[in-house]
Amino acid sequence: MSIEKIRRSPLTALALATITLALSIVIVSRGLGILPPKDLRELGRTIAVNCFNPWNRTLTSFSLNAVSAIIWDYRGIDTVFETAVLFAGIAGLSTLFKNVKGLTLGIGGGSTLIVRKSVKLVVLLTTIASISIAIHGHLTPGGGFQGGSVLAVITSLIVVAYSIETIHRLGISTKDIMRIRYTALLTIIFIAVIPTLYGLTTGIHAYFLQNMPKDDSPISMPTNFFNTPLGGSIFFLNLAEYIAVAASLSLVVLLFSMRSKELGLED
Amino acid sequence: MFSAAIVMNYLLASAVTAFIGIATRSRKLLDLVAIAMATTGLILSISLMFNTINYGVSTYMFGGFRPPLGVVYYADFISSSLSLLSSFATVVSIILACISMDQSIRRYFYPIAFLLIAGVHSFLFTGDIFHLYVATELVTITSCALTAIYSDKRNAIRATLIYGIAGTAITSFLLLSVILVYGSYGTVNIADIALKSIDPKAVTPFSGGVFGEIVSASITALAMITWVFLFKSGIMPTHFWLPRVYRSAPIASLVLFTSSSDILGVYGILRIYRILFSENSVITSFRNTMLFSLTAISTISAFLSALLTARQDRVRGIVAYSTITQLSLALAGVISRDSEAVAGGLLHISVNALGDTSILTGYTIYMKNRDIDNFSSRLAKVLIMIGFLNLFGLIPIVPGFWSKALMTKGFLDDGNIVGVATVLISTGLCAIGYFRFAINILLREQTSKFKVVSTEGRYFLNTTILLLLIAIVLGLGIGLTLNPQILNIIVELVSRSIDVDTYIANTFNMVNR
Amino acid sequence: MDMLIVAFTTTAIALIVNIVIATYGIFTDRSLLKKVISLLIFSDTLSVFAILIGFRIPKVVSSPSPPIHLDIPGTVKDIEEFLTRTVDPIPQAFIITAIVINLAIFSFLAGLLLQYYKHFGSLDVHVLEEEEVVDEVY
Amino acid sequence: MYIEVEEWSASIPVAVSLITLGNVVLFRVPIVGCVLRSLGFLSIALLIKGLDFFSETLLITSSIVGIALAFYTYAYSKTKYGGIGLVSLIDIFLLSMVMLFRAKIFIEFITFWLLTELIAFFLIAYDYIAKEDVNPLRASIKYLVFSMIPTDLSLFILLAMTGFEEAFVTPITSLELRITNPVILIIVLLGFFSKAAVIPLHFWLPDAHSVAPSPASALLSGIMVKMGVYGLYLVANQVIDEVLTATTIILFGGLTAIYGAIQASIQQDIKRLLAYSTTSETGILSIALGLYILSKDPIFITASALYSIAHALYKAFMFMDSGYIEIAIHTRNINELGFIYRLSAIQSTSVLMSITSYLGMPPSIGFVAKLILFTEISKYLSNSYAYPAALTILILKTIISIIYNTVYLKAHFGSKSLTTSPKPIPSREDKYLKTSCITVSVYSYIITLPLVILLMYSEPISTKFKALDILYPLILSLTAISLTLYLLIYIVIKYRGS
Repeated sequence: MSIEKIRRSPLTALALATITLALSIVIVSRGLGILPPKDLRELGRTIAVNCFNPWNRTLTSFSLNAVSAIIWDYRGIDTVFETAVLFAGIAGLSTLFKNVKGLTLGIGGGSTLIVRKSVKLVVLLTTIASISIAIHGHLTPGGGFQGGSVLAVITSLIVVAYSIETIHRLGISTKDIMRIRYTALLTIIFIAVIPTLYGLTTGIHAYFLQNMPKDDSPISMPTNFFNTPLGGSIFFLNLAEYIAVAASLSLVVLLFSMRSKELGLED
Repeated sequence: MFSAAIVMNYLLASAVTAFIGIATRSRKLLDLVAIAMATTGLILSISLMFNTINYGVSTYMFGGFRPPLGVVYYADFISSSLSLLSSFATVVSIILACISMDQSIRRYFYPIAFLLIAGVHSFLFTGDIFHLYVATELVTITSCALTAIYSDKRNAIRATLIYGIAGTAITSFLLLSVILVYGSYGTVNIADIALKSIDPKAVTPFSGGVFGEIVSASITALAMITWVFLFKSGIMPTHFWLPRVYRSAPIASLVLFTSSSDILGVYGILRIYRILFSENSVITSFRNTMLFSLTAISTISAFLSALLTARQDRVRGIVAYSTITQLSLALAGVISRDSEAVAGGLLHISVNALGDTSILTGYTIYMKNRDIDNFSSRLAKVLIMIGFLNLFGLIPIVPGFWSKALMTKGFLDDGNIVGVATVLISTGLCAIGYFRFAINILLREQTSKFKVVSTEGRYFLNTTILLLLIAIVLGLGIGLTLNPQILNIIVELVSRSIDVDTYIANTFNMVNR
Repeated sequence: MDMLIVAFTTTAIALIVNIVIATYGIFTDRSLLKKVISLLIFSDTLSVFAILIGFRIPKVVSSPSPPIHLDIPGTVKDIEEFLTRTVDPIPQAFIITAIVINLAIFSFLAGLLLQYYKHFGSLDVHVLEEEEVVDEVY
Repeated sequence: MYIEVEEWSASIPVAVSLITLGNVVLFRVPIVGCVLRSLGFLSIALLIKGLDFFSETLLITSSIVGIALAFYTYAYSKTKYGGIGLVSLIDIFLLSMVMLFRAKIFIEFITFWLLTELIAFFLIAYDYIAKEDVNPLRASIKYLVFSMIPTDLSLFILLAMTGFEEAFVTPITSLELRITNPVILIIVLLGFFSKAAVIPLHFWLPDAHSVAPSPASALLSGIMVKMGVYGLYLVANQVIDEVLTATTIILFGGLTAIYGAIQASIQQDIKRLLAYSTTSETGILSIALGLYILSKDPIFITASALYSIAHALYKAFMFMDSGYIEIAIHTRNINELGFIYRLSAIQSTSVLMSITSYLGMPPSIGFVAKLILFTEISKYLSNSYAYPAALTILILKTIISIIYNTVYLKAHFGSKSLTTSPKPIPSREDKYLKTSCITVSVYSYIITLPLVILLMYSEPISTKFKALDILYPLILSLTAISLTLYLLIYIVIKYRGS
């Protein structure tokens, strides 16, 4: 039964009806608790208590942002894999367009002067904002991915306001972006294994992706930068993720804003 | 320790090969690094295997957080043996890529292949259903990318798109069920859920008790997850993507698919039905209904795909439909009540992977060297024949015999005569396709029909990989034939692995091993 | 409070309807682009669904707050106060992971759609597949 | 008393190495190769010991057929295909069956059974491999689906019931399985039915045996179908529901015997005729086995074993003869034949010898087999309805078998004259073909004496079957007389033909 044959068959209707019914029953029978919930689930509560909790040093991650703490500490391996998925997506994309012919350097005038000048301003502001989002990921809403996406907006702004050739003229090629991205990925993996490597050299037991000291492992990443909480590895991982995401998304933007002839889609 | 090390090794391998691919022009270095990293993974897998056999289970807490707070890896005999299988397939696949792929393609192939294997291992080891979702997504997207690696082939693009869209849609249902389970149980750790699905009043550290009314949520989640995993293994009603993918993906990718990503569905169903919602869970009657329909589905799927296998006359078609058949049989074994049948099903997964790998490898090398009558081309013919005999599996010196015998014995002890008939009749139907192809390729001279692709040397690599595969397949088969008590040990280890109480106890009293 | 429950229930029903419509689109639409769009709707619905599950109407304080300490907690009291109003951080973390994954997948699918259009000249699923040349080893 | 001889431990290596050596030298010096291979097959009869009388007789039969085929296969392969690829395949096939019949442990039995089946598949498809003819492939696929799969099903069930470790240590003779579930019993029986081509699963055989190369057909029809009977014999020794088993076997065996015989009488193609006749014969063999299960009298097994030899020699010869006709005249249609006696008197005399032996001319092996079978059934006639029914079927089948044998004889002694000149066969190959044929047909007479002696010394038989004592002095003289008679017939045919 291929996708085509399922089309408009009674089977599809039945399947859809079953899904509707099942989900409705789950909600009506309070399978997910009372909606809207009044209490936290116990696991969420544990994390909310411990994300910044100097009184419980073995469970905390010294991050004011509980979501960042989950992403990079409690469930760090998920995020490593998420970055791997992003890496795979971009790698797949570059596989698809591996015979990109390169830019046929055209005129590329871009928009009017007003737009261009204001974009210059916006670019500056956006860059600062994105860096701020990324490096304060453990303190305020935000994080590496959010910052990276904001930075990638700059690429699209430049492409729209100026032209894709401008990016090329700035000396940024897809290859450079790739190289940056791979470096960022390697950095993430490296940060993940630092405690283990350190533990191996000193003979102390340590975990992959370890951040704060644990019951059976005293190794700790830096908790404070002067008086600001650093969240240990969360800060560094956010930074690496920022670069990785920014590079990945910029690459996507650049690829998709190429002309179809340059992408090898037309002969 | 080893489970985490394996995954980290493959992630690192991916990043390193990607970096080398773009940073240097030297393809020799790239190949060397790829093979070295794959071999490291294999060695780590073997170590893990010994570790699990010694201690019964090998667990790891990421970041040092105890379950259910953090993500844990739980490697028992089943997952470590499948891990060994896919690590081995990685080595074969990487070497095959060296032999058969263009230099310009290889630098795209290695990183994605390593990522796929990292995802597969994470899927095998994880003790956390959200991480299961992430790993599934990684496997899906990398499989798509590996299928579309020759982007100038229009069939490849079409197959990838169909697989990609359907796969993503299906995996979204996995996410939906994870969300439902979290909403209902308030936890995503498999052992925690298993405990609470048996005893809803249980209170565990960090996650407390259940949050909602778990029965309806469990039923919905179980139904959806079953569907997802059926799709992942290409069991019959959801198989439409598999033949397309197998017809258009490069052979090195096929080796990976057949022995790592496509087995995940069967493995997932084993985990879900044995551990997550086990026999004593609150939804036991619904679980039994699902098991019954799964048995029916696997039987029908095995028969239909065996009939289709018999009609194929190209190697890819045969491998595709035969994989569906064998995985359906393995599914039937895995969901059986008898632990011998479960062990047989798991062994059958490995048998199918080894058989397909042998056929594909032998075929590639044979086609590359068919004009030259050298040692490796003759060896390739032998390997293809061994591969087919292994899949056919009715001769005791190949491992295929023992997996079928184990399943037959399990079904017979269970009183399931339909199962016995399914195993042997579908094997026989598949054999039509196998032997017709074997006769056509091996015994009849028809070189004029094919156009010569390349006759490049790589004599050393060819011979090594061929001898390695022959040694592994025959070694395993002869080993089992000489010592049938190994089978009893396997059955014993498997039955210990599918015991839910052991799983829960090991997870909550976790020490890093 | 009753109004809130009504609003929540409506949202939940809307989400279910959304899921069903998206599924319908994925399986029945001829256009691959529309299939992908349906998929997007699906995954975004799931995100909202997860957030809905993690949301909360606190008993003590009137409005919930994001799971982020506004200030460095100086005493245990601060943390307890934070617990009374924060929403569940775990679904949010799940969803941000899922969003990144979907971003990767959809950019890849977009590339595939471009290639598909290049090869077949349309985005219809019902195109004739070409005769395979399988004996070629690649 | 059955003569207990320990098997010499090197007996199998001797046979295997002789045959392998023969195959190796066959390229350079065909005559030495053929002689070595015959010696190898001879050593099977002399050195390798079976489990009991049944397996012993099957081993002896294999050995005789092997000796005759050693020359025949070489000549056939050389003339028909130009190469000698077929020879080693046939040798492996026969060796594998020999190993099966001598198997002492259950796992040996299963291994060689499966190996035999696999080689048979390639043998049936041999013309597809060599000549790209599609029909053999279809026949072999039919064989695979309707013979291999059901048999494997029953073998796997038996293996699973035995247990894996037990299968490696339990001798076949002390295997005591409790096949209590009637469904499983029926499945197991059906499996061996399909191998023996008994009725519900009989239809693969005529196609498979008629398209295979003639030496392969000789082995398939002569020896391989006996594997099914041997399997049924194995089942008969387990703990089973005897009435159900016996009824099933006799019912379907009887149907098969009549149906096969009638079908054989109306065939045009000589190989198809022979193939249908094989179906009919296995029906008779299974009836004998069914009677054994019912009565627990081992004489039926003896009868069955003797009948197997008679049939194997007859079928081996007939297929060899049809292969000779095919090579020489290029047709297998009876209507176009009828002049072979002009071409080769010795061939036609052999046919006469073989057919009369099979139909039960006194000193021949077929005579002894039928004698024992008929008298024993008559003894039990009043016990159960099964016995009169079996007797009726046996008589009916014998009558029809006279018809189709006459039909076959028409190919040799018809009134048609030779229209086209036959393809000349190289003299050495011609000599080999004919020698092999005459060997087999002579064997069906001279084998009787040693077998009767063997029978007389086996305790449970001799006490029951007194007729053997009377037969013994008769046989010697009768053999001499009949052989002289055939020499005369040969001279007459030779004279008339030219």
